[in-house]
Amino acid sequence: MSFKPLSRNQIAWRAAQDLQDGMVVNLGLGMPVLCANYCPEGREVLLQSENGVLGVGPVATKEEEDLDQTDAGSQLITLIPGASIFSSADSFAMIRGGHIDVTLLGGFEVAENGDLANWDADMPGKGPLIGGAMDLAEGAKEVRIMMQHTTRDGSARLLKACNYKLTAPACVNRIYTDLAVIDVTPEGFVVREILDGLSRDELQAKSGAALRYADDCGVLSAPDV
Amino acid sequence: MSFKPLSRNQIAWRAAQDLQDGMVVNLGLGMPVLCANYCPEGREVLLQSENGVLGVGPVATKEEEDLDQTDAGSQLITLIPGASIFSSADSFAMIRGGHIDVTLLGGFEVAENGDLANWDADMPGKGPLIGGAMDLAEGAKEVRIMMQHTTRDGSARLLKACNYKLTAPACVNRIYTDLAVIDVTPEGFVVREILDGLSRDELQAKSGAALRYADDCGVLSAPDV
Amino acid sequence: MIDKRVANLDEALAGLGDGMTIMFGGFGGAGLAIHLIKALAALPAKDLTVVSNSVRFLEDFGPALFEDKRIKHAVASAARSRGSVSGISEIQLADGTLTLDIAPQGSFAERIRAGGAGIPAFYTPTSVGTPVADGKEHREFNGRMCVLETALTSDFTLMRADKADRYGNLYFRGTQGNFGRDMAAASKCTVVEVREIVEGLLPQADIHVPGVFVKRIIQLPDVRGA
Amino acid sequence: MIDKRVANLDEALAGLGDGMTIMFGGFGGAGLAIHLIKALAALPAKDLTVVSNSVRFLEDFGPALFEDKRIKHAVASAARSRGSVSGISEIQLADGTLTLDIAPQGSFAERIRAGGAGIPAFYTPTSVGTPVADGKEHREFNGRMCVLETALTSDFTLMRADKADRYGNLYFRGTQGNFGRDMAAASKCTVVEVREIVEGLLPQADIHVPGVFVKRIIQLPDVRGA
Repeated sequence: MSFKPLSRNQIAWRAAQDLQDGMVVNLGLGMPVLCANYCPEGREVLLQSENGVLGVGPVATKEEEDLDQTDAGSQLITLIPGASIFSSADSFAMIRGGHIDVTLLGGFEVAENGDLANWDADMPGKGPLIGGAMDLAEGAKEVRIMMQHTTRDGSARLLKACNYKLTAPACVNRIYTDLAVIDVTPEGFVVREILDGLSRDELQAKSGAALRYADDCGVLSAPDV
Repeated sequence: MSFKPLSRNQIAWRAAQDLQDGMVVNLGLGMPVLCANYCPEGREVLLQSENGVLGVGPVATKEEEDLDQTDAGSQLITLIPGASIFSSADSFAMIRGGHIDVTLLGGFEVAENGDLANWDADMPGKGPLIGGAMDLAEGAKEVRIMMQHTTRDGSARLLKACNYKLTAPACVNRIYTDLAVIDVTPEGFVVREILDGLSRDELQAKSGAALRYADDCGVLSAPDV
Repeated sequence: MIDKRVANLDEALAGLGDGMTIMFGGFGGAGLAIHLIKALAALPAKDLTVVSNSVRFLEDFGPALFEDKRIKHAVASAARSRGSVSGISEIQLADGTLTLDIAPQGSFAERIRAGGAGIPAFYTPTSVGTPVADGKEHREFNGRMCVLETALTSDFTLMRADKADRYGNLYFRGTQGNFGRDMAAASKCTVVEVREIVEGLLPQADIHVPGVFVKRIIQLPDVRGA
Repeated sequence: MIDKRVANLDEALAGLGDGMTIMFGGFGGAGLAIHLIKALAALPAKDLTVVSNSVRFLEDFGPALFEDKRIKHAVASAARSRGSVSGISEIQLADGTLTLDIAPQGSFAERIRAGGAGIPAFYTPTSVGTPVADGKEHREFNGRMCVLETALTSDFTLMRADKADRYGNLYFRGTQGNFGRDMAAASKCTVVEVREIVEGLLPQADIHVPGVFVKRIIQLPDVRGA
């Protein structure tokens, strides 16, 4: 049987479907910020950016560009009506204080106990970059990770224990990959959705820790976005 | 020889003469707030109020009264041009962080080492009231006290050690009374100005700790205000 | 659609029950939620802990809270009633029915900010050398002795602002803000009475409290001076 | 008369010398004091400690600070240069000429706020269980393990705002504010380059940083995109 892994945009689309009306959400750099394009119609999702914005709107068009209005990824952004701006200290007070419903972050590795490694991949000659990841992973009510299921050379990213330096221990609730949607539970990884055409054995072979399957495990699919 | 103690307004006038151009000053309840009326012409003194105002202006006239614009003493106030408003936490960050040049506070007692007692006079049946006094006494660069030289029954308020509960230890720099201007120095109380017609013996008799005199000790006088 | 408007005072205080901790915004009357305090006093909730800069305002607008001994503990920087004779809260302080955590106002404000900011504790030099520091952990930093102060959080915060929108964004007039933003952030359920719930949404420059900190808003007139 | 305007960059940085600690506002280019960073790079000051959310911007606009090895220590949440090959700061980090206190961004921001607020240290759960917490004092509050973080202060803060008045009051556009207010408060000498020094004084509603935290202001054009 053949299968077609989700594209980055499709992973973002899938993750965005789980964002509910009224949620306050922080989107990390990379794939997570793409989710902003796929929030279901009719849901008011408030995007927080850790440099001090609640109510981030679409990336600015050429005409809208303002060098003094950026998100935490240095993109030039617009604001939605009702948006507010505040200091970095106040922004992290919001994050650390538990006022963010969901953070969607990129990940290098997730362990079956929910440990997350997403900030330091030991790149030779490159300095460290933590940014807001540790505060978000520790402070948000729910931490959801978006990543390719395996590394470029095929190694597993879902592991018994992380190899890279941790961002935060036991923090991850859900993982969206190009192959599956997986929850982190007290019993370890539980697959909620698996890609059409991908067998459970194949998915297990691409994972570094035991996978269980939800009783109502569904099919992972996304439109061509 | 006879002498005429300064009135409350005259003590305030005298204290106000020591406020320099550009100073950020917090005035406590009671006599200190009267100083606002006597800042010398041509000096820009910025008054801070701990409920969250920098740039307190005169007390509001009947026409200007706004129930939503008060100082820390619940007076209805105006703002000067250039005034800013902020939260209580930010206000005390300003105070605690050492950004207030001078605080003028009322006092019950001051000890010769600079200990201040101004918040709890053990009034029977009355609850405690600290307010912002401890933060101001601890945080301001200079703490200046305004008080009657003695209690109503003639007991000394300048003491070897305070009897009442302390507001902050070793914090007072200068004291303005109806009889004298006194600095608190490593050598104890040093009189800078003494009321015209009052002898050093008389002043000492009204004080509970040894008074020294500055070499250039002057005459305390104030206009009829 | 996000809509934090509630229709009446019953809805505004729904869920407020025995044993809860309640914060009250306000300083010098500005930012004080008079309607909500009166509505709270009319509820049966008891064994309450109150966090209010001054206890006096609760006594002024919700005397039944004290008369019925429904407040067991107060955190405040001022617990002195009006006038020279003892008020009811002072009588209860004296006879032990009401306990008090008396705090310097700056430590009070910072403990609330810490509560909303996920900071469980911090050190401050304020109160060192005074009886207020008795029993608190002491520690020296850079030659300056400090005490450890712990965060304050609440089940409900009751406060007043001038304007709100359906997101819960708040605009303060004058010095209404005082403890409001930090108490809103420190609470599980922040209820705000406002003079006006605006059509549409507040402009960014007017938002003093992001709506994320606010759960319920209710439009109620200013009854002071009336 | 209070007048914090200075005439030129020499006056703006007067007194900045060897061994000092300097904070830099800015995030994503907004609030970054490009003129002041360039002027700093042209000074001889050495043995500097820099406090900047990202080291990269200093390298972009003041490469001489690194080339001449005048920065000995950095506090940052990001110390990664542009591109995939090592930048000069990364080479110096690797060879030990530059030491680094790498901080989670929230702890970084809060340490600066604490510095300006007279809070010498605080506890936070962020970084517990990671190598960043190694060597830090741990303590549990309410069942949650935390680490002790200490305040950051500086001799100079260099930042940019949109408008200022002679009192030093500042107005930020968009997201220029970020670390600015707290760095201003945490510093002995805060110098702010602004697009416009207004006639008269800023209106209350436009003041994002009270002038009390600012020592010097200088009007300099926005050179980005030019």
